[in-house]
Parts: sequence; structure tokens; C-alpha cells
Amino acid sequence: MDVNKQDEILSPPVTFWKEAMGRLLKNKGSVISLIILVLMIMLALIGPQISGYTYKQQNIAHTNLPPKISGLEWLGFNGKDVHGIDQYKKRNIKSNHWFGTDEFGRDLWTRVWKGTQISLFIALVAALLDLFIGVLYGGISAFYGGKVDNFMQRIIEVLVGIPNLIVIILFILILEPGITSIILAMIITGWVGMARVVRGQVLQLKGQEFVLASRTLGASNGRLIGKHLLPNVMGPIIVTLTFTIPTAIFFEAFLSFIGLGLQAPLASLGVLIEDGYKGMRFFTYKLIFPAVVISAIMISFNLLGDGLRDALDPKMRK
Amino acid sequence: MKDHILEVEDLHVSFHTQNGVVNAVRGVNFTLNKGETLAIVGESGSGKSVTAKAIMRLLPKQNARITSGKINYENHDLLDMPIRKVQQIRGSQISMVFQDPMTALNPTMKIGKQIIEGLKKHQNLTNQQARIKAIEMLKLVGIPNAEERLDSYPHQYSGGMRQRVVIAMALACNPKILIADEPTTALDVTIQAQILELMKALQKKTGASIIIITHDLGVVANMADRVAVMYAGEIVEMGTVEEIFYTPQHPYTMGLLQSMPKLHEDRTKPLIPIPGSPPDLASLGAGCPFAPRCPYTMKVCHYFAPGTSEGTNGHSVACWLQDERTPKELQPVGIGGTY
Amino acid sequence: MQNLKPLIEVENVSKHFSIGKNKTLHAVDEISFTIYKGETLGLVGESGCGKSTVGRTLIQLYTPTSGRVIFAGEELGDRKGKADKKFIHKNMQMIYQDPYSSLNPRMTVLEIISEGLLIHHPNMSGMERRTRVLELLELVGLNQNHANRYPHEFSGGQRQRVGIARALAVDPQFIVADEPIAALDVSIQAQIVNLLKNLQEEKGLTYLFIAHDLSMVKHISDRIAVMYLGHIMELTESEELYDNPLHPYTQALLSAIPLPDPKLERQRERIILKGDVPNPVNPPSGCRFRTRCPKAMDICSIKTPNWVEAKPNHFVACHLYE
Amino acid sequence: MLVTIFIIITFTFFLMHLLPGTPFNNAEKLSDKQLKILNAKYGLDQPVALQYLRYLGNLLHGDLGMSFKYPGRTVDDMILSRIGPSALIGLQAMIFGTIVGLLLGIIAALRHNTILDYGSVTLAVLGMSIPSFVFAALLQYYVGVKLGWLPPALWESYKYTLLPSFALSVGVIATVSRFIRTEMLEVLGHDYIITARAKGLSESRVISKHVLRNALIPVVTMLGPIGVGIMTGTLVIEKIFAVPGLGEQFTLSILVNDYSVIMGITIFYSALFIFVVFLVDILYGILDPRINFKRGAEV
Amino acid sequence: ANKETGSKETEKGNKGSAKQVLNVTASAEIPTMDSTKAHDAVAFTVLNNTNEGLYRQDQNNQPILAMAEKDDVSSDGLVHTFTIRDAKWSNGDPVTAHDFEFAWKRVLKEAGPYNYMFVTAGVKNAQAIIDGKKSADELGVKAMDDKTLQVTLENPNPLLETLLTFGTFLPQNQKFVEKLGDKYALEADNLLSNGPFKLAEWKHESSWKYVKNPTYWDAKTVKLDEINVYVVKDDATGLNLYESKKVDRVGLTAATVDNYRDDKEFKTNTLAGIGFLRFNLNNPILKNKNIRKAINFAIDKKGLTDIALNNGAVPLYGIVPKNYYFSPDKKDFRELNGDLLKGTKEEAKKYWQEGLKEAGAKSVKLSINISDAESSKQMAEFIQSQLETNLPGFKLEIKAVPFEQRLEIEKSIKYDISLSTWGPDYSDPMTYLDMWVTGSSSNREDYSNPKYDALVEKARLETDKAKRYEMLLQLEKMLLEDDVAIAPLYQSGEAILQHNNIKDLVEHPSGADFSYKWTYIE
Ligand SMILES: Nc1ncnc2c1ncn2[C@@H]1O[C@H](COP(=O)(O)OP(=O)(O)OP(=O)(O)O)[C@@H](O)[C@H]1O
Ligand SMILES: Nc1ncnc2c1ncn2[C@@H]1O[C@H](COP(=O)(O)OP(=O)(O)OP(=O)(O)O)[C@@H](O)[C@H]1O
Ligand SMILES: [Mg+2]
Ligand SMILES: [Mg+2]
Repeated sequence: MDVNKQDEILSPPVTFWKEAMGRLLKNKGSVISLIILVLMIMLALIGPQISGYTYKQQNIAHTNLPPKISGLEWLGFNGKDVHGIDQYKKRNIKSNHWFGTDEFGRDLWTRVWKGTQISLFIALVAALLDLFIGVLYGGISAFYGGKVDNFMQRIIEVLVGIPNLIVIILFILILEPGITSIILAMIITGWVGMARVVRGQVLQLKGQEFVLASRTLGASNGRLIGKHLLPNVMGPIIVTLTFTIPTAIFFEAFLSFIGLGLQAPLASLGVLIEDGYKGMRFFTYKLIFPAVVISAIMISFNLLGDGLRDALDPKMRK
Repeated sequence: MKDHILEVEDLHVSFHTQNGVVNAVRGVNFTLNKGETLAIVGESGSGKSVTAKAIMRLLPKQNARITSGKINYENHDLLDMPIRKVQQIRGSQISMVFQDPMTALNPTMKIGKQIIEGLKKHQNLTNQQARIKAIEMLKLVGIPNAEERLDSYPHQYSGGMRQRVVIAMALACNPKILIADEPTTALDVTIQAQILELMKALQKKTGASIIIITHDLGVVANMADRVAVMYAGEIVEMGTVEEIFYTPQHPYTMGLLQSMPKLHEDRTKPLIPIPGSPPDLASLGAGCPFAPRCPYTMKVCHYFAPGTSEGTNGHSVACWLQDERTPKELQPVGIGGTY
Repeated sequence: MQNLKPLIEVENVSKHFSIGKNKTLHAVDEISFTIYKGETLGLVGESGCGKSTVGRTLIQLYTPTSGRVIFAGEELGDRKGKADKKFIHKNMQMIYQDPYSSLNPRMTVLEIISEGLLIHHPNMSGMERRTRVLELLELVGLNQNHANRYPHEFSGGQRQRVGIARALAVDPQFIVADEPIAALDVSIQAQIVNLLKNLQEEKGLTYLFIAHDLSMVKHISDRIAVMYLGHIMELTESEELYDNPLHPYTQALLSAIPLPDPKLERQRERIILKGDVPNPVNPPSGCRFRTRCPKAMDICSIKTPNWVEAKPNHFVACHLYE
Repeated sequence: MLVTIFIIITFTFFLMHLLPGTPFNNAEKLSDKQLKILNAKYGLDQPVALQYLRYLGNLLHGDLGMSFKYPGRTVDDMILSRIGPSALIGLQAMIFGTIVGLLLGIIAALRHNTILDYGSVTLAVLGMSIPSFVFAALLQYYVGVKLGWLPPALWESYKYTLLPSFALSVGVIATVSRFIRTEMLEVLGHDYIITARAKGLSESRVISKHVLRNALIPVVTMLGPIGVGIMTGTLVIEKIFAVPGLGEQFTLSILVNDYSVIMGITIFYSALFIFVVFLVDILYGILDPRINFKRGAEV
Repeated sequence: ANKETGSKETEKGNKGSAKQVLNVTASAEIPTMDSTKAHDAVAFTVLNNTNEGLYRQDQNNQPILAMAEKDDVSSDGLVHTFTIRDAKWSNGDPVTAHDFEFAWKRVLKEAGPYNYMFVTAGVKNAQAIIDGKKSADELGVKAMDDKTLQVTLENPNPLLETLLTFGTFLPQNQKFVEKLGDKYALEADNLLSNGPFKLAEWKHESSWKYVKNPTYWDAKTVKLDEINVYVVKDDATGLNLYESKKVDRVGLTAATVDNYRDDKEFKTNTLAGIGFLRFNLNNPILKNKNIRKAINFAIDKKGLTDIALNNGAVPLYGIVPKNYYFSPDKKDFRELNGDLLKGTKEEAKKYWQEGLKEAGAKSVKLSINISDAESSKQMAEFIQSQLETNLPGFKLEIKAVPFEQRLEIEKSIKYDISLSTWGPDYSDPMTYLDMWVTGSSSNREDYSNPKYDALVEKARLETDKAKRYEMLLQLEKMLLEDDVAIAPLYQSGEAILQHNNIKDLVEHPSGADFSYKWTYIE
């Protein structure tokens, strides 16, 4: 009796990832977020190039120009300041600054995208380092279990007990302020979250029957980790990652506010928002553009993270 | 003619899911008599629970649609009723017991409160009265120290005890119908025996009608007066227990019976499994849904769904083999007597 | 049976788990039995009584807290070398209960089945391995198209077949089947049971078949051991157990199983046990069944009954038979 | 718990001594000699290890030392006098934020996949993504100056606490509403909700007695992170609204290397934090009757 | 006191009613009200208004007799005998000469941060006491009786009166101080005042309130009844308070100033603080005078004050600011010395090339040490852009650190270029000039010129005012034109919005920032 004749499946095999991708793409929010993120990343990369200015080039004749884009005047890109005076006409300036200029006459379009670039870079590197340390630590802790786990958990408990904000501030003060120290300071406590996620996942996976099956086949630890555990914790790791990135961006902005941000003339979104915030009553545009960009990025990452969580964990679908 | 307390007519339920529309229940008809026990059997996913939930109007609002049909309870269509009315019937006249006692109770509410809640809603009792009644119910289902256990939380109960609590809760208001959706599947056999015994005893006392949903033919044989066999959202055969067990007419019913090992039989005799697996409800074609697994398929089975033929005293079958036009020699050997 | 060679001898094996705060959970206590080459030993009991623990201890997934497991004359676990482990893994395999969690969702069926080959036959070429996997698929009733698929594309029964193929890949002599059908539909259960039976005939396999459904166990097993709360209560041939259950627990268990026959069911006298299985963290003294036993005597709470051969080949641990 | 605090103390102490500068040798016009005198006076010329031991010793007597920058003020007093405003706006923000967050989250979950749901999710994410100082500035200008409903800044009477509390609560609202929404959706999918409905309970009772209660319990676990969020927030908010709080003092002390104050506040924050985490654990245990069974290790 | 963290006080007049209440903001809490320990502008300002020393600054920043009725100087100029006027502490005790002796010696005993003021003033034995060679009791100050205070100097000091207006020289009521011990001056209740106002309320970190002191000897001059001071640290917040009528006078920052230029209440003032670049003279490149000159010339100082600061600051071509210091014949110091170190970009380039050649470098990479205050960052960015554009091959890296840390780095001379500020300690050009002598703790760039040192010493002892002034002018030229030791940038200023009915609010260039004694509301 040919039991399975009717079960022949003709479609190509669907990997887990493909299926998850399919689910993700069905989620409107995720798709829009993905598009926005790709757009933002592209702008961050090419934006500073296409305006014809550099992010630090000052021009005393062009200080504090409101945004102006020919053709988009009706959208408010009309070069008029809070008093309704067209600054371009008044100062007889021919060229347009799409996002306006700052008090040094630096082109804000260029600075905003340069800032996006830097913020994303900081966030990405911090998140990846978190990932690396967290996965290693959490993985080892859960995999070896017992005393090792116990000991490693103690360390985590202590770290969790320290308000990370304080550590970050102290570290930035000790290291010289700059991109590297910001990143370092953020990962000093940042990896703990990832380590906990990974540990939880691995502990759960360790008890799953397919891992037992592999062990009964005599699989080595390396094989267990590489083939069975890691691929299956990938989902939660990615989800955690999508939530770490916006947190890092946010934190960088916070550091800028309390004066521990980047060194001028480098600009991150945080620095730009902080600058813009000071003059927000009169030069609203200085705040709005970086704020919109940071919000868009944060919202996108959050929605994408939600989407990924649902897509990677079919249980969530009810 | 016995009294019908519940009539389900041509019930259709579908779910809107990511993989398209799932037609989970496709034209189910049956009646429930006063004081009888009706068993619904069938494989996983055949629509048993959905049917039960449809009766209780408990299908998830977001994606479930009852596309057509009627559910008459004492001559009122439950599907037409305003939700307030339904809420009054739920738990007092029609109650339900669910499969998994581990998850069916609110983990953060004391057992007593969970029983009292329903009592207060339907019977206008004071707290004190409700409490006394709850203790009485717990005693009835055989929970020792009922007075104390009333103030325990579900996690302090074992699985069997929880299921008793669920049953106590369901029976607290003397319902006319008890729907038990796989009440013993999650339990051990010795506990299952306790629960089944309990249900029978309680039915005797209250005269309630029971719909018991299960896929265990042993439970059916133990409990049921009549049996409905479901496959892929339809009732393929319905009749008294004896009819179903001793003269099954649908190949699926036969297959089910044959694939069960019998404790008292010689173990060298191999089991006869039903080949293949149940169809995907989201992509059902025309024709009989059992056709791909049926040893007696004819051409017609793949293209047209069979009608339901009413046999003697309500034994009905939905199979082309029962059609007059089907040559008698094609009929499966072994009908009748073997079991 | 006596002329058969013992394949596995279990001598006084216990397995305890420490569950924090100096509490110990006695999952399996002092059990002894023998599995003969080519037979199927059924192991039944209520959930949590330690069946899986026995199975896992046999194939050394757990190290026994005390006692010995002897496989084909060799004591397992006293040499901890790599070769020893290989020997165990090559000869003893396991089939799991949950067809969903027992297959790695990120691996294709081909990868899953060939994992054992990779480990135990590292010299095999990819081609050979593939051929072997396809043979195995054929053997368990799947077809070649399935090799490149992922587990989530299969039904429960099909997954269970993949699990069986994985176990068979290393050509083991002994397989622990830990409730391999519990999660399946009735109509599918028979498919798997038949498959397991056929494979046993074909390959001369030895099974430890764990289940809590006595009728299925009886159908597939040559002998059956009945477990209760970490102890084995009774062990004998299947027919004998069914016809002449000695232990009160076995008797209750048998009578509790509903039979798919309305007439029989109506006539049956039932022994309904009181209460639930006690907590294995502090099991009852003496005989562990005494708290629910309809025939409990004074001695039962004082002394643990001995494991006696009450009749030829019929072992029981009950004061009624000492 | 004590071990954690001890480690934190040690860690901060040495970390702080790595900070560039000492409390005194950066004051604009002190001569080198003057510096020496001051350092000797505060024992800063001794080996760090000795200073550490002495600090621990004093700490055992509950003495956090004297401020270097505010001559004559003890750190204990400074913390005590500044914790009030921080605690007040923090608690208010927490209460207000939790209530509003709960409402938003509950509405979103009950109207899952409707405009209301999307709206509240968007609101929540916005709240999380716009830096709090921007919110604070907007509130100050529009509510405080333009509308004149509340005082824009300063710390005079009760109504002065409102704007900073609102500004601080934005993050809380966002976090709570998102969290409660997910929890509610999760709980709504559980069997016992169906059981409750099957009992014939009205939908409002099902929601209030069964869904909410179970969804709210895990919110307790959010208290820790929310507290941290508020702490972070106060550093910024207090400056903007001229609130004489602890967060503001902390940033200030770091900038002027006021060791003993930094140490004091760090220890205070950490102890508070650890205490809250501990409390949350206990509270959770009380609220959730289930005991978590742990899978044990092999013996 | 440094102006960078110094107070920025803002006044509020009550509209119309002419109720004599002034509402003010300050940028920081009062660190201490103990005059012997005070070390910052906020504290000195409060002390100046609640207490009074032998002298106080008048509306024109000149020292006038205050607690002292009379100042008799011995012929050699070494002994001053002050007669204390009839005055009372706010608790009714009379102010006596003993109060001065007690307070002054206490400064040295307690190692008060400003004890070096006694050295500057030339009080006998002050240096030796600080050096630990003598005990504080040997300080050259002695109460002959309740009314007579004798101060002995090491050498005659033309600046003594000016210096005595400084907060460190205030008296303290010995009985009161000793009674309170550790608690002295920590709360409003634990204070005594002998000045125009007393502190009625002091909510730490939040606000404090002065009320008129009825026991003040000159109480009839004081018109204000009440002054409220609020601590506000955020600029935008200050502006918002101004707009919502809580505060009528507010300091504006670069970001906001342009929008109020046309406002009726808008004012700019120049102040006595200066901003300049320090060069690390040990740096192989910066050692070169031409390079330093190039840097001086390359920066558009007008652009700097208009764009980066934009708050009323003006370009500075010298080290002594204008409008504050006058020669004995009433000529402005700045006018007398003219613009020093003023050059064009072309010149800058020329010196640059020359300097590079001499230093043997093609390109230069240096860093600038700045505090992370907003205005410093703005300036640094501007300077960076100027130098990098105007001096080919120049790369300037900005290193922003907290203010205190900037000082720290400066003091240890671990920078290349540092953006520094300086505020006068007393009203005399010397306060800008003597800091450059070899080894001075304010030198901070290892500048050393023996001729300069000698001239400073000579000027200190010179009692002929005209001659002395010549020397001061000479010193500035030496420092800037001959040695190009620093690059002066700007004289600081403030852009404020202030209600027009506030009159006679006196702002001092040094010591305390404000005197409210004469202020009234119209
Ligand atoms: N909420 C739901 N959303 C989508 N599909 C559903 C939902 N509930 C049930 N279904 C589908 O309806 C079909 C019938 O389900 P039902 O629960 O009635 O099966 P059952 O016969 O009770 O099976 P079991 O024995 O497993 O309980 C299944 O295919 C199932 O996937
Ligand atoms: N790793 C472990 N740590 C702690 N306790 C365990 C562990 N594994 C099993 N147990 C406990 O040991 C007892 C026996 O468990 P086991 O899984 O062997 O039972 P079982 O008979 O297989 O039950 P089931 O029918 O539910 O599979 C149970 O009480 C279980 O909770
Ligand atoms: Mg069901
Ligand atoms: Mg098991």
C-alpha cells in the first residue's frame, strides 16, 4: 500500500526563514518600516553627498537660513522665517538649502543625513557588540549549566543591579568623549539584556526533544551549538537586536543632552536635536528635521521588531 | 418521538486565516434528545470543537464567521439571540467543559470564587449562599475537604481535581445540556475512569443531556447513547452506539474501528490503519473529502460530495456506497458483525 | 523467552533529581529488569511515574544515580571514553513523543536523518549518505521528494516517521520508543505501530516501548512492565498480564481502560481508584501504591514489597504475593 | 543583595578615582599649595586603597561623607533634601503614566486591529522615540507659556510639580501601554477566558475580573524598567523645569568631580534600584499565586 | 571669579505698582554662605548684598568706605588703621574690629580657597602662613579695641582698598559662628548679616529670598523690600519664565538673541571678562612665534563675536578689556594701548608659511581644549573652520570636556591650544597681567619672560599711579606684541531682556556680580 501517494508536495521546499519572511511581508507595518529604514539608510549614505556641501563647511553669509526647496514652497519649504520674511530674498541668496542652515551657515540637509549616518553607525556597532558578547555569554552560561551557569548568573545579577545610566556616564567621563567611548559605554551594560535572552532561549531549547535526539546520536557540543541551538535562537536574537538599535540611538541623544555627546563638528541625530531644541521657538526647522528622522527610525525599528517577533514565533499568531 | 432539546441545522463555520478561508464546519445537522448522551468522534481538526463552540456562541469574534445554519435550543435560535440572552443561557442552561483542565481555570483566582461567580450570575444568591452551594458542588464531584479547598488556587490542584472543578462549575446551575469537549484526553486512564464515572452519575441525578466530544472510541462506547462521526467538518455517519460499533456503514467509521487495538484480542493480528492523513480544510476540492484515503473510492467520489442517506431510526450516512445507484458488490465486506 | 539472550540488564537503577533547596525528586527508584534480544518490552504507567526517565537512563542520556545498566554484556558508564559513548550511541537510539519538538525546524529532513551518519560514519561520501537517507525514507514509508523538505511541511504522522528514520540511520540494536504515538490521531497511530512492528521483524530490533495507553502497549509488546511512582510494580508477558493481573494497581489500570465495544463496556465491573498519584518528592513509605490501593494492609506502609517471581516469568512487587 | 551593593560601591569608588581631576585641582584660581592643603584636609593625598577602606568604614556607620564642593554639607543631607522633589515628580509621573498607559493599552487590545489599536500603538512608539527633553520643552512652551495653564518652571507649590511630571510620564505611558496591550492579547487567547465566558459572565466582567487581573500582574515586572526610565528622565527634566532634584544634583556633581556626592548618589540609586527589584519580586510573588516550579539539576 | 559658571542674574520688576520687589534668577545654588570658604560668583554676590566689609564697591566699581569709617595709613604705607563705624549685626550685636580679625584669621586657619587674596593684598605673614611656616595667628591683623582694626602689610599696596571689597575680607560674628560650629552658614537661620539685605529664606537648589535689613547702618539708601532669586540652569527655561512674566530680565543665548534685537527691553552690555586662546609653548609647532601670530590673525574675531557668541561680546585686541580700566587721567586703558595683534588673513598666511618653514613642518594637526559649554562649542567650531580655511594644512581637532576638566587639563598643560576665559578678581588691569609671570598658577602655558616678571614686580611696588600705569601698558605690549603669548579673542558681553523700570541695578566687573543696594523699581 503506497501510503503517501497523495501527500506528494510539488511546491519547492520552504525553509523556516522563507516562511518567516513570508509572514513578515504580510504584515503591513513591517513592510512599511522596512521601506522607511532602507530609505533612511540610503539617504544617510548618499544624502551628505548630493547637496554639494560638507557637513562642517561654514558660510557666514548663509547663517540661519530657513529651509527652501523650489517647487515645494507650499509645504513650508519657502525660505521664510518665523516673521514671514523670505531670508533668501532678503540676503539675496541664490542657492537653496533644503533643510535650511544652522548658525554657522552649515547646510542642515547634509548635517541631518550625516548625523543619521553616525547615529545609525553607533547604534549598529553597539548592538552588534552587544550581540556578540551577549550570545557568547548567555550561550555558554545556559549550555554548560550547573555551576558555570550559577556563577555567570551571579555576575549578571550584579551588573543588572547597577543602574546602567550611572555606569555609562562615568565611563564616558573616563574615556575621552567620542564615538568609541559612547559605543563602549553603551555596551558595558548593554550586553546583559542580550545574554539573558539567549540564555533563556538556550535553556528552553536544551530540553527540546530534537536536541536530545542529537545527543543520543552522539553529536559533539560544537555540533549541538552550531547546528541546533544557534539557528534556533537566531529569531529571538534578531528581535532583540531590532529593539536594541533604537534604544542605542535614543541613548546617544540623551548623552548629547547632558553634554556627553560627540565632538563638534561631528553631528549625530542626538546632537542635532539638542542644538535644534535650544532655538526651537525661532528656528523650528532645526529641530523638526532631525526629530522626524529619529522618530521615523525608532518607529520603524520598533514596528519591524514587533513584526519580526510575530513572524519568527508562530505561536504569537492567534 | 423523543423530545429534542437542541437542533443543529446546516451549520457552516469558517475562519479567516492567513492561509485563506478555512471551512471548519460544513453543514452539520444533528439533534440532541432530552437526557441522552451524544458522542461526537472524529480526528483532530474535524470540527468537533468548533461545532461545540458555535453552540455556545464562543467562537472568536475576530476571524470566525457562522456563515449559515440554525441552532435551536428549546425552539429558539441561539444564533439569532442578542448576546445578553445568550449569556443568561450560557452556564445555566447549557454548560461546557473543556479539554485541558490545566489551562481552563484562571490561575490567579481562587477556585471557590470561580465557581461562585457563575452561581451568583445565574441564581441570584448571596455570597454566603453561593459559597455553601459551591462547597456542595465540590463535594458532589468528590473533592475532599471542600470547605478548605475552596480557597485554593488552581495550581494547588492536580489535573484530575481541576477537571472535577471544571465539571462542578459547569453543573453548578443544573444545566439542561452539558457539552464536554474531550474532558478526559489530558488525563491518565485511572483518572479518566473517575471522571467518566462521575459524569454518568451526575447525569443520572440531574437528567441533563450530554454532548461528549472525544476521539477515543473506548470513551464513546462507555458513555454514549448515540454517536456522530465527523470528518473534515461534516458528520459522515450518525446513529446509536450499537449501530456505529456493530454496523458501521461509512468507510471512515470502519477504518477508525479497525485501526484500534482491542485489549482482548490476539496481538498477532495486525492493525489496519487508515492510510494517509486528514485533508487540509483550507483547500478542499469538490467531492467526498475522505475519498483520497478511502479503500472503496469510486470515480464519483472525487467529483461530487455524497448526500446523506437516512437509514432506519436515525442511522444516517453520507457516502456514495449507500446510494441506490451503487452496485451492491462494491460494498465493503465486513460490514456488520465483525465488531 | 528464557532461551533468548538478554540484551539489556538493568540492576537496581535509581535516578534522582535535585530540585533546589535540598529537595530530591525520586523519579526512578531501585528498579531491575532485563530486556531480551529481539523482544519488545512495554512500559506503562501514569504520567510522571518515571517512564521517560527509565528510557533516558537506559541510553545514558541521564547518568543513573545508582545501579548498573549492562548492554550486551558490557556495563555502560564505567568507561567514560569517547569510544564508549560512540558504542552507546551507535547501538541505542530513541524515538520521541512530540513530533513537533523532536525535529529541528531549521534542518531539512535529509540533514536530520543524515546527522547520525555524519557522526558515526564520517568517511561516508555525501552521495552515499544521500542514498542511504533515501533508502531510509523509503523504509519508513516516505518518499524521495521529502528529503529536501523542512519539518513544518509535514503532518504529525509523517514527522514521526522522520524521527524513526533518524533513529534507524545508525543501525541500532535497541530503540527506546518514548510514547511515539501518544500525540497522534487514532487513525495514524496504527500506521506507526505497524511500521515499528515491521521494522522490528525486518531488522531484529529490540524495543522498549513506553506508553500510557495499555491497549496499544499490549498490542505491540511481548512483555509489559507496569510502573507506578518510580517503581516497577509488575512485569510479565502481555497475554499473561491481561489475563492474570496480579498487582492491584495493574488490575485497576486494566479495568479503567474503556473498550471500544458498547456491550462489553456496559457489563464491565470497574475498579475506580481513589485520588491521584502522590508527589514523587516525598513518596509514600513502604509500597508506593498503598495510598490508593483498595487492598492496602498495615504492612504496606512499613515495608517496601520485594520484587518476586510470583509465577514463572511473572514478577510482581506486592505484599499480597510474598 | 548586600553583595551586589558592595560590589557596586567598590566598582564606583575606583571608577570614580579614574576620573580625570580631583575635586579641587580644577578650581580656577587655586594655587598648588592651596591644593595640597585642601587635598590633605579631605584625605585625598592618601593611597586610594586607604581612602577606600576609610570610606567603607564610614559607610558602615551610615556616613556618606562631606561634599567637597559645598563646604560643610554632608552628603546624607544633600541626598535627603533633594530626593523629595525627584520622588514626587517621579511618583506622579509613574502613577499618571501607568493609568493613562493602561487605558491606552487596554483600549488597543480590546479593539485589536482597529484604528484605535493602531492609533494607540503609534502614540506609544512616538512617546518612546521622541527624546523627553523635546517633550519637556514643548510642554513648557505651549502649556506653560502660551496657554499659561501651569507654571512653566520653578519649584514653588504643588502645581509646579505638574508639568515636569507630565513630561516625565510620556515614556511611562508609552512603555506601559505597549506592554499591557501585548499582555492583554496574550491573556485573551487563553482557555480560561473561554471558560469564563462559558459560565455566562458578561463581557465586562470577563474583561475586568479575568483578563485585566491576569494581564496586570506582569505589569509589576515593568516597575523596575519604568523606574530606571524615570531616573534617566529626571536628569533631563529637572534641569529644564528647574526642579531641585537628585538627578540634577548627580549630573552636576559628576561635572565638578564631587566624589563623595557622586558616590553617595550612586550608592543611593543602586540601593534603591536593587530594593525596587527585590520589592517587585516579592510583590509579584504575592500577586501571582502560582509557584514557579524549577526543573532541577541531575544528581 | 570665573564668569563661565558664574551667575547670570535676571531681575523682575513688578509692573506699574512699583512695589519694591525684584525677582531674579541665578544659574547655580549658593555653594556656601561662609565668607571664609566662598569661592564662586554666586556666593560672593549673595555675600556682597547681605554683608559688608571695610570697603564696598560703589556704582562705578570704585572702593568706598563701608564698615570702616576711617582708614588711616602710616607714612610708610605699611600700617592701616581702620575705625569701625557704629553698625549692627542682624541679631543686634555690634560689628566690632574683633569680628574682622576673627574672620580673616579663620580664612587662613580653614585654608579657605581664596586665602591667596591675603597674599595679593600683601597682608603681613600671609604667604608664610600659607606655606605652613607660620601659624594663622601671626597674620598681620589686630583688633586694638572694638572700634579699631590694625592691618599691617608686607609692603605698601596701591590696590588695598580695591581688594578689601572682596568677599574674603568680610567680618564674621565670632560668638555666633562658634556657637553654630558645623552648622554655620548652611541655612538662612544660621546666618548673620551686616549688609543691606538679609537672607530670609534659602531653599537649597531652588530659590532664596533677600529682605531689607533694617539694622543696616545705611538702611535709608536701600529701597528694595524683597529680592527673590530662583535657580534656573536651562537657558530656554529662563526665556520661558521671562515670557510668562515670571521674570522680566533674562540672558539670551546665540540661538535666541536675534529674535529679540528689536525688542524694547533688549539690551547688550559689555563685561569685564575676556576670552582668549592659550598656546602650549612646549609644543614644537606652537613654540614658533610666527605660527602663533598666524593663528591670531587668521581668526575673524568680529565673526566670532557676531556669529558664535552673538551676545554683546566684542572683539578684543589686547588683554585688558575696554570701558573698565582708566588711567589716572581718566583715559581708557584700551584706548591708550590701541589694538594689538590685529592683522589680515593675508598676513596670517604669510606668517603661517614662514612659521611652518621654521618649524620644518608641512601640515599641522593640533587639538583645541574647550569646555563643553554651548558657547565654547560654538566658538570652537567657528575657530576650527577659520583656521582650517585660512591656514592651509592646518587641522584642528576639538576636544570638549566639562568645564572643570578643561581647567584641569590647562593646569597640567596637557593641551595644544586651549580656549580660555578670565574674569578679574579686582578692579585693576593688574588682574589680567600678573598671571603671566613665570610659575604663576594661572599661567598654564609655561610662558616665561624674565623681563616681564621683573616689570610686574616693579609695578606692584610702584606707588606713583601714573608711572605704574605706564608699566601696565608696557606689560600688555610685551605679552602680546613681543611674545604673542596668547591669542585674545573677545571681551565678553551679555544680551539681556530687562524691564525698563528697574533702575540702578549695579553690575560689577569683578568680585560680586551685582549690588542691589541702590536698586529701585520705578
Ligand atoms: N480560531 C481559529 N482560527 C482559525 N482556524 C481555526 C480556529 N479554530 C479552529 N480552527 C480550524 O478549524 C478546524 C476545526 O477545528 P476544531 O478545533 O473544531 O477541531 P477538533 O475536531 O476539535 O480537533 P481536536 O481533536 O484537535 O480538538 C481546524 O482545521 C482548525 O485549524
Ligand atoms: N530533568 C528533570 N529535573 C527534575 N525533575 C525531572 C526531570 N525530568 C523528569 N523529572 C521528574 O521526574 C518524574 C518522572 O518524570 P518522567 O518524565 O520520567 O515521567 P513519565 O512517566 O515519562 O511521564 P509522562 O507520561 O508525563 O511523560 C516527574 O515527576 C518529573 O517531573
Ligand atoms: Mg477540539
Ligand atoms: Mg515521558
